[in-house]
Amino acid sequence: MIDRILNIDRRYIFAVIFVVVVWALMADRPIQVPISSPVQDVFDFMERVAQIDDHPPTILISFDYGPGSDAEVQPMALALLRHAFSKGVRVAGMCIWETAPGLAKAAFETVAPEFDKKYGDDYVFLGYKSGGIAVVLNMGQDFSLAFPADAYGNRTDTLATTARISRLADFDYVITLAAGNTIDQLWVAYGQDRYKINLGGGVTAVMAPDMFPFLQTGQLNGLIPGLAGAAEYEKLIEHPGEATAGMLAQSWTHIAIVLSIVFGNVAYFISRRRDREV
Amino acid sequence: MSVALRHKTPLMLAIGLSMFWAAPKAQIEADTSVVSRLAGFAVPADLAAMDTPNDAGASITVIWSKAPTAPAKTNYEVLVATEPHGPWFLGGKLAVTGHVLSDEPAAFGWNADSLRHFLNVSEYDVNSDSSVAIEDDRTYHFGLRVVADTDTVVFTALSASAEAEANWFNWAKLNSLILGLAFTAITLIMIGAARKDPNLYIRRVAGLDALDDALGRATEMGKATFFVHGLDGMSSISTIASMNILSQVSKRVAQFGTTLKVMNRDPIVHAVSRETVHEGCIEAGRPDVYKEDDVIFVAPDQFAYAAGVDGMIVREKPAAVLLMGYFYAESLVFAETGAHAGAIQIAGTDSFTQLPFFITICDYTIMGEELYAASAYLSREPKLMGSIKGQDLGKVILLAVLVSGTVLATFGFDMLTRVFTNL
Amino acid sequence: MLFLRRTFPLIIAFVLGSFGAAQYYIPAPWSQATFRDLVYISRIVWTFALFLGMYSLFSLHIGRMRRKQAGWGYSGLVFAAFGITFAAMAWNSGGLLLSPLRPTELDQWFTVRWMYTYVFAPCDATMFSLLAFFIASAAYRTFRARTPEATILLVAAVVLMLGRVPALAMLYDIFVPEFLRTDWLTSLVTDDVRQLTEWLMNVPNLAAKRGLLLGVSLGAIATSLRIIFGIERSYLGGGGD
Amino acid sequence: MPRSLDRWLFITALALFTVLSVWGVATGHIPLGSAKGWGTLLAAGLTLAIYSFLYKDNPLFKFAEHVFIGVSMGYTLSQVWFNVVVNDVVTPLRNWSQTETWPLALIFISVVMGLLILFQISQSMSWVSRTPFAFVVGFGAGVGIPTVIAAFLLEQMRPSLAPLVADEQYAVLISVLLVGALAFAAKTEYLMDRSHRAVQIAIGVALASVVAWLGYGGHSNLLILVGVVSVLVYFFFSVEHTGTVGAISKVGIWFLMVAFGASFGFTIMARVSILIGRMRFLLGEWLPILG
Repeated sequence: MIDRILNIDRRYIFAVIFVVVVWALMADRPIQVPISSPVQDVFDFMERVAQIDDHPPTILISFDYGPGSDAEVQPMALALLRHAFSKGVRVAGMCIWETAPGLAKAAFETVAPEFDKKYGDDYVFLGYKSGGIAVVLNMGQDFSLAFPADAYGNRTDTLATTARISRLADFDYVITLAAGNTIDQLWVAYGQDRYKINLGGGVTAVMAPDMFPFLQTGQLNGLIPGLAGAAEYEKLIEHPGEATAGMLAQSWTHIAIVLSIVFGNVAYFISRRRDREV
Repeated sequence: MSVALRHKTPLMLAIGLSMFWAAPKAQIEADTSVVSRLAGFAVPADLAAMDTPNDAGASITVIWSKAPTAPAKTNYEVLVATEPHGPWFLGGKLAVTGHVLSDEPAAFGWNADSLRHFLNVSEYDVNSDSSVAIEDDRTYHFGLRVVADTDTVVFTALSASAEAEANWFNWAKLNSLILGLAFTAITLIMIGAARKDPNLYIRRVAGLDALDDALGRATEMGKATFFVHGLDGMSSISTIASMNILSQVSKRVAQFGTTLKVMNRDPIVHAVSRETVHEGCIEAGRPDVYKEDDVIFVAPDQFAYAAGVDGMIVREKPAAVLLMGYFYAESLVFAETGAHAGAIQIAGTDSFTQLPFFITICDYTIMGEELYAASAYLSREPKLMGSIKGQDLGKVILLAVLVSGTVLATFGFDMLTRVFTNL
Repeated sequence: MLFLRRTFPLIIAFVLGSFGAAQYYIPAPWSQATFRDLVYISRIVWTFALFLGMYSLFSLHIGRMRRKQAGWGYSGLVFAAFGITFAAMAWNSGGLLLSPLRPTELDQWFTVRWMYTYVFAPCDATMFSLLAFFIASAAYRTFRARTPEATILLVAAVVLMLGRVPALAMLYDIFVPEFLRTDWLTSLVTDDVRQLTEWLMNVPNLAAKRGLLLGVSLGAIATSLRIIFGIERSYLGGGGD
Repeated sequence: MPRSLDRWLFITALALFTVLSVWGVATGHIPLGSAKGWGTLLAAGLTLAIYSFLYKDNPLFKFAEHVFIGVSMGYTLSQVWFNVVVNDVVTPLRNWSQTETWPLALIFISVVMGLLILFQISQSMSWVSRTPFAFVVGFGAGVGIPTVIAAFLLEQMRPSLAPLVADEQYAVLISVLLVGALAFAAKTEYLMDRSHRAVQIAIGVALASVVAWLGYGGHSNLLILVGVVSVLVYFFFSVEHTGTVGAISKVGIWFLMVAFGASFGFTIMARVSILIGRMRFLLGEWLPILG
């Protein structure tokens, strides 16, 4: 009996998960999101950057993810842009992953009109550069050699946002939104160590546990991990968005998965004990 | 008054390292002619300038004594001139609460005091919107001015002069250089040793026993064994390691005379796999059992590969599935499907994000570096063997430093901590 | 000839590798400038290496079509999809291939951006979301606490899954009746679980990840050394030695 | 039997997709007069085609998959082309009179090296590509060594080279315990002999509880050190895992398992988030269900 329950066709389980997610998405119920400290750190540092008064505060956001993590990371991008633009911080965007530019453009185009920000003066999209580590090193040595022009061919030294930037270290804050190991293998190792940039990160939940050693050493000064982290950031800037909307479904699906792990293991132990007795 | 900026004798000479952090050798003369005093404010009595250490040049560091008491909102302003008597231009500002020598061990050594301020001057303002950069090998003169509450200016006619120069070695990075040279020596020596004696000792990874069991079971059941490669190409260490394991597996399977199917995603890995399995069959004395079509090129795309292998496991229900190499998100699909098909599964990967799935689903998992060790153990190739031994020695060094450094630090001796700080 | 084929690349690797390592310790301007130029060259060369990847994918599908291998029609589909995207790229909203990318709107026909947003992005995201279903199935059927190690793993995972999202607090709100909600219980399901989660991440997780990182870094150094000293040559590939 | 069932399912799915799409269009949720509207329909169709794999591998899935591969190739090419080839190479060369000589020469050298790498394709001439490969890989390896030492070894060791406990009393307590344990271990029969199992367990539990008590109570340095050291020992291959080394590496395994548990939980979280994203697309952008 137990064996039969444990060996049901996996398509039934697929159906259950589908129903749980759809049902939880449609059930609209407010949910409390407590703030964790690495997320708070990113927020606080951005606030500090906004206080800079001897030059226009400028940050760099590196979009290092693809549509496969759109659902997790894009809400972070939107929240960070909203935070920066609302405080008058200028933003330059770039991509180390070739699959990111479409998402980055969409993020800028969504948020910039909300704050009446102008391309060039308030934000710039530098586009994709191939070469990984070489891109970061190139920017560290000479920004204009790495990005002579933005994604649309405008010279970066003629755009107000990037005119002041001659090296990577001239950015007041660098945030990398990463779905892979670009955050530690590129930005922490080469960007932060060599050029002493202030580095923050927003990563998929898959990457998040690996980032904690860098948080402790301060090589990363803050971290937004996964959809839950994005929801926390949305709460900090008081602009709930997609991440907050997804948290209910996320919680219910976790509960469903935890229940199936517990059920599966209990059944497994019962059947194993029975087998032993026989 | 003459101020000699000499570094204190390193206390840590025993280790012989720290003196390099106390690098600058420049001794600069500073003249103090007038010392003004404001109510309650002791104006710095000395000023010195020197080339900024460990840099690419075009910068001069100016150092002066900290005022023991100072009203808030007071700033020091460093003035720059190309001639001894001016004209003077603003080279930089520092708040009275600003940084002191001991804040910057990379430039002033670990024993620097906290009684003096410093400022790195790399340019000076000629007027409100243009500035001039400091040039190398040219003498600049510096003055210090104290500005209280933005309008009360107390000019102190202190002056000092120095030349900027580009440095050829960054002494602050000496610890990293020594570690690097040490690792280089260890690795090369160990590879050399492994060339002379390929039978250096490394322990047999437990997963290899499980591998034998799995192959044995496949023989008993008379069913196929699947060897599934990871996604990376032939240049990745994990693929090289799994190829060495494949070589061993193919020999075993050929001896038993059962079927081995190898799944590939990369065309080059596919070609090498064919060669490896063929050789394995020949070495086992059973060239007849080698079937070229059993080394399958499934698909180059990640999910197409996953779907293809998934389908084959479901249809053929192999007795054993070996997942070896670098896996990405698709790892779960393989492992879940294989477990449900009733196969005994052994996974080996250095992809840490995928290891948890293998550990919970597979019967045995070769984790991380164990994969390289297993491959070195089986192949006895000197470069792999030597690297494993070299890394082991490296670990011994790290362990020794970690343990002794922590113990020393706990009892208040932070010399090891300093030596191993990345400045 | 043999020199150019075998020795010269190894000399190049040795010279540039040694300089790349040494440069870190030399702050002088000549070192910085040389480094900058070498980095620039590697960046551009990597770009050409990307074309190689594209070529190998093309030749694979061409081979399938030529051999009329099972499912070769799908390979034709690959080329059709590529062709349309390439055409949109070459058109570049009238700018053609040699001028910089023209800005495009989302709501604009025949752009690479449209292909990205409505074909590439949904397919990529959906492929990854399939894994959620497989995880659910594996959770039920195969995530077993077979060994003590796997038990630790599963327990930690369950704590984190419940602690990282407000799942417990939500269940508490729904299922625990008012009269049972003591302060102790409330703080247990909200604060304590969250603190335990953060502690698990910040202490044992951090320690193990740091141990792994130190080990992996030693491995990376060893591999780099093998490349610089010409002991490791597999990256150079075979082909007519 | 399954064949006809599959055909049936296929027709039903197609009909359902059509009906739902018509619903979306009819409510004005999907504007058919725009590129966006048609795009949304296409995206929804492809999404569902890929989900059909959950039932079984089928031609719909294969269709979506190969379209995806083709478009992704074209897309990657366009990114590399406009951002690197055009911006970094073509434009400076076109405006060569305004570009300084050195960047021009640098671009020229880079492009020549890049072109050499394409010789890899040729069977007989592939050795030409070795020099640029050796350049890129060798240089990268060299640059990597000091970086790894600085960013991953030195930086990561620093936090562990700090005092274990903030309070000196604890330091004394721990050292007394450690010295006691070591003195005890010196009499190896206590540690090795099976007849002293009870004593061994007692020592283990005592040490573990002190470590855990200090570790959870904010003195995490100690626990982190134990973790780092034991994990390093686990991946040590020159010694057999028996005796003390075996015991330490066992502790290392526990730490690893907690860390893998963390990764496991977080990975599940990530995949669920992506699924939620797709469902939000289907219910919110394709169908007018979510606001």
